[in-house]
Amino acid sequence: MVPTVPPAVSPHRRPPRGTVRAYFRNIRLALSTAFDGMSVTMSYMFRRPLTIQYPDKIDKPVQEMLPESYRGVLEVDMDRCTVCLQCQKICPLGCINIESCKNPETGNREVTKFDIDIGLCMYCGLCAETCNFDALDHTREFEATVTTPDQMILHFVEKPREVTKLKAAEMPVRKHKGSILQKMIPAFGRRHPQEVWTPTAYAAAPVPALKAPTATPKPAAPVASAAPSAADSPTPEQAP
Amino acid sequence: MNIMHYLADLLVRSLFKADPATWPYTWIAYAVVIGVGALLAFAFVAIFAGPVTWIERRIAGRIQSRIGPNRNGPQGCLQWLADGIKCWLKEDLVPATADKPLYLAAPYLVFTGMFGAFVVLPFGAHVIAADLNVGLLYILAVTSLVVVGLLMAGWGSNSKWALFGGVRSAAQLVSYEVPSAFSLMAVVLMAGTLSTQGIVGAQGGWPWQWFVFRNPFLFAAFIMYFISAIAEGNRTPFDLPEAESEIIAGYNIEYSGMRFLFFLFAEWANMWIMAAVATLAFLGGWQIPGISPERIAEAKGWTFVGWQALSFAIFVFKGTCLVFTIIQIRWTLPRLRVDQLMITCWKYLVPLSMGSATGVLLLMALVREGGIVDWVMRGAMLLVGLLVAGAYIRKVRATFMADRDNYKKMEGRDLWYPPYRLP
Amino acid sequence: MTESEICDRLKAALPDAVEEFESQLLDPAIRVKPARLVEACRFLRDDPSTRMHYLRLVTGVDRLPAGETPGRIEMVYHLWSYEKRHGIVLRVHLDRDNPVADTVCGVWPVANWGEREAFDLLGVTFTGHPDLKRIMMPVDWVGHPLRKDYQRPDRYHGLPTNRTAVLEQGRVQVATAEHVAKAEPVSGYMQLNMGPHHPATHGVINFLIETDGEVLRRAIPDVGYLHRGIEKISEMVGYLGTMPYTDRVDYLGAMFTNHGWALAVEKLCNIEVPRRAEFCRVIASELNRIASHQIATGALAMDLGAFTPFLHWIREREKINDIMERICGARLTYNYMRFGGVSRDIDQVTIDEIRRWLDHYEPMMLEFDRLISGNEIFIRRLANVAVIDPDDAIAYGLVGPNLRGSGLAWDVRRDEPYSIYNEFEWDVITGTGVHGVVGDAFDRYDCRLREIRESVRILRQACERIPEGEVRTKTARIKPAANEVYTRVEGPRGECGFFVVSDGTDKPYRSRFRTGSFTAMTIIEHLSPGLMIADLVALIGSLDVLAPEIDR
Amino acid sequence: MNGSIVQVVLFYLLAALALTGACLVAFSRSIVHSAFALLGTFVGVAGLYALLAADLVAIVQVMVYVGGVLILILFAVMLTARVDEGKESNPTVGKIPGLLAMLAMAGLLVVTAVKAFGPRTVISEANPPSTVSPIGNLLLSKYVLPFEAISVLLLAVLLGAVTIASGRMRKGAGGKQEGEAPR
Repeated sequence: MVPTVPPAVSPHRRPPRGTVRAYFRNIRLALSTAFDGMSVTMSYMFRRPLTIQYPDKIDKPVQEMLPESYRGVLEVDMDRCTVCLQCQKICPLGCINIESCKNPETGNREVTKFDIDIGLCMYCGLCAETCNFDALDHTREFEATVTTPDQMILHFVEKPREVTKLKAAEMPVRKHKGSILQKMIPAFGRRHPQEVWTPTAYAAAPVPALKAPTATPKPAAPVASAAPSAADSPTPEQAP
Repeated sequence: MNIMHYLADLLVRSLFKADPATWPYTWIAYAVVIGVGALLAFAFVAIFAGPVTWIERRIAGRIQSRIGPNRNGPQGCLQWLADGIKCWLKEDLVPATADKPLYLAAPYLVFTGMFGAFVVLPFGAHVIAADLNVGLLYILAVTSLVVVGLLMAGWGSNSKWALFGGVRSAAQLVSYEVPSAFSLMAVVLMAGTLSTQGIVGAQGGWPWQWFVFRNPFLFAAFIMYFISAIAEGNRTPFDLPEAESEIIAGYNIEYSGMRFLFFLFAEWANMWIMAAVATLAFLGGWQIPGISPERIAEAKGWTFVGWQALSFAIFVFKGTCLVFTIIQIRWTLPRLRVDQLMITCWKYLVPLSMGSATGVLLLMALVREGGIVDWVMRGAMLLVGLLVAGAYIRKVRATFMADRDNYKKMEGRDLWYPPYRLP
Repeated sequence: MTESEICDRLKAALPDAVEEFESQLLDPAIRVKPARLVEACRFLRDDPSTRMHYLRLVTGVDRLPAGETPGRIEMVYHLWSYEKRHGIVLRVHLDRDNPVADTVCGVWPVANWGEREAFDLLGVTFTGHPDLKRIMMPVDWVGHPLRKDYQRPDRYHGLPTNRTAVLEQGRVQVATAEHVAKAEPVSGYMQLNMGPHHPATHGVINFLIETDGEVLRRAIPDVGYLHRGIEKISEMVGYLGTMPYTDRVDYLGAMFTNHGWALAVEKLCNIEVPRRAEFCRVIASELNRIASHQIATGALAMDLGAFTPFLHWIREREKINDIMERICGARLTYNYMRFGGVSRDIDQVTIDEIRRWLDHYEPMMLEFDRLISGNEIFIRRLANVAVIDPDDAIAYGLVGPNLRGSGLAWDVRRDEPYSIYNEFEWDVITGTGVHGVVGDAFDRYDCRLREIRESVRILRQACERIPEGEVRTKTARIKPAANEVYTRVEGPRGECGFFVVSDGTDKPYRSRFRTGSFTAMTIIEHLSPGLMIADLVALIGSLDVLAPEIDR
Repeated sequence: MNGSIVQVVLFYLLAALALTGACLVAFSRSIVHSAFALLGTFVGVAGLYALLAADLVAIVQVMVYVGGVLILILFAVMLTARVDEGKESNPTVGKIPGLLAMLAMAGLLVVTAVKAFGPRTVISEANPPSTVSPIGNLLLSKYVLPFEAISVLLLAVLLGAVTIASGRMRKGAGGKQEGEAPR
C-alpha cells in the first residue's frame, strides 16, 4: 500500500540463534570490532587536538579569528547615525530604544537616547542589515559579561547630540568596529586589538571605569523608560 | 622473607635492643608491619588513584581531539589534588529521607573492600604486605565486601535511581566473579598454589615464561579475565551501575563531598587491583628478565634494595599498561544492556572460562613442561601476540594516514602531534 | 487527484457532511460539519481513492474579527496520502464561546497531541479524547494564550513574565514546584521521573516511567518545559521579525526552519528567488543537515555509553560551524534566509573551504563507522529494538529519517520538490534492516548516517554548479493578502511544515510550525511497554527528538 | 604462648562483632537493617576462623556467605519487602516455641562446650601451614561422596530456578529473549 523499498535482507531474518557458528561468530565480531574501534582511538593519540585554549593559550585573540561577518554585540557609530529609526522598527524584540527631540535653541534635531539592551538582543542582524549608513553594526565582540542586568543596557548617547544630516557619500569614515564598544563596559575594555596580545597584557590591561550606572544622571529611570517597548513584546528567550 | 618484616626486626633490634622473637616485641614488630604496610598501601592507592584520574582525563582528551585538564600545576598534573581538596571541602549532604546509618557506612565498606585487596598484591620481589597462602581467593573474597557496600549505598540513598545502580552493580559483580574466578583457576592449576608470590614465582621474566603465552587456553583465560575484571570494576562497556545516560549516575548519585570521592577512589583503586591481578597471574608479575628470584633473595644491601626497586618498577609498569588499555576501552566502546551483560557472562564467559580451565588441566596432563610441544606452543602463542600487536599498529597507522593529506590541505598544518607533545 | 475531485468524492459519499469547498485558498480546503468530522476523516482515510493515512497537521485558528461579530474557532486538518500523493485540508467551524469538536484520535493516533495543544492554547474541547489535558502550559495556567483576546498575567507563581519586572526586581524569585505534573499512582510498579533534567532526554523533557525492574511498563512523555510561544510571538513581530525566532524552533537545523518560513511567506506574497540564492540555500541547508545528523548520531552513541564518537562528530561539526559563521555570521542561530533570497552571498573562498572540508570529511565518515556504527555492542544495542512498522510510522505521523527508517521512501526534497533539489543527483535513503528488523532503532540511526553521505553528494554538486548572480530580490514591504498556506521542507528531523494564516496586515494572523519531533514524541508511549530503561534511551536517541522543536 | 593476650583480645573483639551483628539481625526493627547486620556476623565468624589458623575456611566463609548468601538475602529482601514498608520486621512466632528453640540451642551449646574441653591443639608457629591442600585432598578422597552430593543438590537448585524463571518469562511477566523484537 505504501511505496516501500524492498529491504536488502528479509525483515523476518533473525540473527542465527542456538547454533555453534553463531556463537563463535558473536565472539569474533565483538572482539574484532572492539579492536577496530580501539585502533581508531589510538590513532587520535597522534593527532593534533582541535581545542582552542580560550582565553590565554592562543596566538591571537579569539575576536580576530572570527570572520568579518560574525554577529557579535551591536555597536552604533553616532557620527554616522541619522536617527531614521529603521533599526528600532525592525527589531523583533524592541531592544533598541531611540529618543530624539528638537533643540529649542538651535532648532536642530537632537538625539537624546540611543540604548541597546544586549540582554534582550538575540543577535539576529536585522537591524544592521536595515541600516543604510553602516552606523549600526555587529562587532566581533562576544565577551559581554556584566554583573547586573541594568549594565546590559548600552547607552550610546551620553549627552544630547545633534543628529548628523550628511549624505551617505559625505559620511565620516566608520570607526574601527569594536572600538566604540570596548569603551562601553568593562569586559570589553580589557583587550585592545592593536596591542601584541599576551596573557600578561591581558592581566595588566587597565580596566576602564564603570560607566553605566554612575555616569548617567538617573540610573533607575532610564531602565524603566528603556523597557516599555520591551514590555509589550513577549519575554525574550535565549536559545537553549 | 618479607621486606617489611626485615625492617621491623631491624627496628626492634636497634630500638629496644631485644630479640624480635620474644614477647611482646613480636607484636610490636607485627603492629609496625601492619601499620606501616597499611599506610604504604594507602599511600599507593592515593598516589595511584589520584593521578590516574588526571591521566585518564588527559588520555580521554587526546582520544576525543581535545586537551583535558592542563591548568593546575605543570600540565595540569595537580588537577586531582585540586579536585580532591574541593571534594573534601564540600558539604556532606545527607538526603532527609535517606536510611542514615546505611547511607553513611556504605562508602567506607566499599573502600574497605577495595583497600583490603592491596594486602596481597606483590608489588615487588619482597614488596608485599602479607603473602597469604590463599592470596588469590582472598582478593576474590574481600572484593565481595564492595558488593555489600554498593547495595547499601543504593538502598540507603532512598533514591530509586540509586537503588537501580546498586542492584545492577551487585548483580554484575556477583555474576562476573564466576568467570574471573575460573580464569584465575587456570593459573592456579598451572602454578599449583593460591599464593600471589607463588604464582609470580612460577613464571619468569621473559614473555615466553609468562602464563599468558604458555598455551592457547591460558591466552584465552587472560582475555576472559581481563573482560570480567573490567566488568567487576564497573568500567565501560560494563559500566551499567553508573550509566549516566540511563540511570543518571547509579548508586553514588545522592552522595556529595568526600563520601562521593570514596566511591570514585574505590573505582580507580579497583582498576589498579584488576590490572595488578592480571599482571601477577598472567604477565609474569614483577619478574625481572634474566634474574631469578633466588638471586634477588640472596642479594645483600643496596643490591637487594635495587632489585626490589626494579621489580617494583616492572610490576607497576605492566599494571599501568593494562590500566591504560582499560582507559582506552572506556573511551572507545558503548555500553551493554542489562540482559546482554548477563548473556555475556553466563552464556559466553562462564562456559568458556570453565573450558579454558579444563583445557589447561588436559594440557598439564598431556604435555610435559619444558618439552618440545611445550616450547612449540609457547612460540606459537608469542607469535600470535606479536601478530596481533603488528596488526594493531598497522591499523592505527592506516587510520592516521587516511586523513593526513586532507587535513594538511584543509588546515595548513600537520596532523602529526605525538603524545609526548603536551599543549 | 486534485482537491476538487477529493471534495466531490467526499460529497458523493457523505452528502450532508460537506458545508463548503474553499477553493480560493492556496491550499484548497473542505469545510465539513463538526458533527460529521470523524466520519469524513475515516472515509478519507479508508476510501481506496483517497487513502489519506497521514494526518500532517492538526491545529486551530481563533477568528475574532473586529466589531460585534461573535467570531469562531476553526480547526484545520491537513491530510496527505503517501500512496496517492495528494492531500486535502479539512476544516470545521466551532462556536467560539464553547468550542467542542469530536476527536480524530481514533482515526489517526498522531492527532492526540495536536488536539491537546489546541485544547491548551485555544480552549477547544475534544469529546472522546483519551487524555485531554494541558500540554505546553502548566496545568494550573489560566486562559488559553492563542486566543486573540487573551490577556497575559503579569506574574506566574511570583515569577515576572516581562523583562521590565525582571530588571526592576534584579533577581528572579524561583517559582514553586506545585504545578509540576504528577501521574496517577499505579501500585505494583516502580514509578520514576526520567527528566526533566536527564542526560538522555536531549533537552528538557520529562518521562514518567513505570517499570517492573528494568523493564518498562509504560513511559509517558511530559513536555512543555521549553515552551516559548514562538507561534504567539510571530503574531506580534511580523513576518521578517519571525525569521530569527524560527532559528530557535530547531536550533540544530535552523537553516530548515528559516527555509520553511521563507517559503511560506514567498508563497503568500508570490516572491521569486534568484538562482544563486537557491544554491546558497541548498549549500547552507545541506551543511546544516550534516551538522544536525552528526549531533543526532553522535548523541545516540553517547546515550549508549560511547562518549568519544560524539566528540569526534562535534569536531567535524566545528568546521561546519566555522563555515556557517563565514556564510551567515552565526554558528547556531543562522537567520540566513530572507524573503526572496538569502542575507549574504557565499563567496568563492568559502566554497573552496567547503570542498576542502568535504575531502577531509569523507574518510572521517569511514572512521566513524569503524569506531561505532560497526561496533558489535552498538549494533546489538540498537538492532531489533523499538521496531516501528510502516503503518504505525504513518499513523503516528513520523517523518524524515524516522519514517524512512521504517522502509518508506519518502523525502520532501524529492517527492514534493521545493528549491532546486530536483536538479541534483542523490538518493532517498531507507531503512533496510541490515542488522535486524526493518524499522528498528539501528535503521533510523543508519538512515541518518547514510543521509550524511547523500548530503555530501548534493554539496559537491552544488559547489560545482553554483551560478553567478544576485542573491536577493528587492522586496517591497511584506503585506500578503488574506490567505492560508502550508509549506514544508525536509529538515533533519523530517518534514518541517509552516502553516501561516495571513489577514492582509504585515503580521501573520496565526502561524503553526509542524515539527518532526512533536509527532515523534507521540509514538514513544505506544512503543514503550516491554522496553528496558536502556532501550528507552536508545529509542529517544534514535528518534532524534529535540526539546525546543517539540515545545516551540 | 607468645602473644596470647593479643589473641584473646582479638578473639573477644571478633566475637563481639559476630554477636552484635546477630543481635541486630534479631532485634532490628527494619528487615533491611537486619539483612545488612548479617555482614557483621559473617565477618566476625570469618575472623574467628582466621584466628584458629583455618585460612581457607575463613576466606571461603567471606566469599560464600558475604559474596553469595548475603547478597542473595539482600536481593530477596529488597525485591520482596516493598520499599515504603521496609521498616517492618518479621513477626515473632510466640513465646513457647521461642523458649523451646532457645532451650534446644542452649543444650547444643553446652554439649559443644563440654566436648571442647578436651586436649587442645595449640598453634605455635607464626606462619601456620596452609590448609588449602589438605582440605582439597580430603574433599577429593575421603569426602568425595558428600562433595558430589552437594554438587548434585546445587544442580537441582539451579534447574529449579531456571524452570521457575522460564515459566515466568513465557508468561511475559518480564524480560525478553535475545534476538526477539522487544515490542
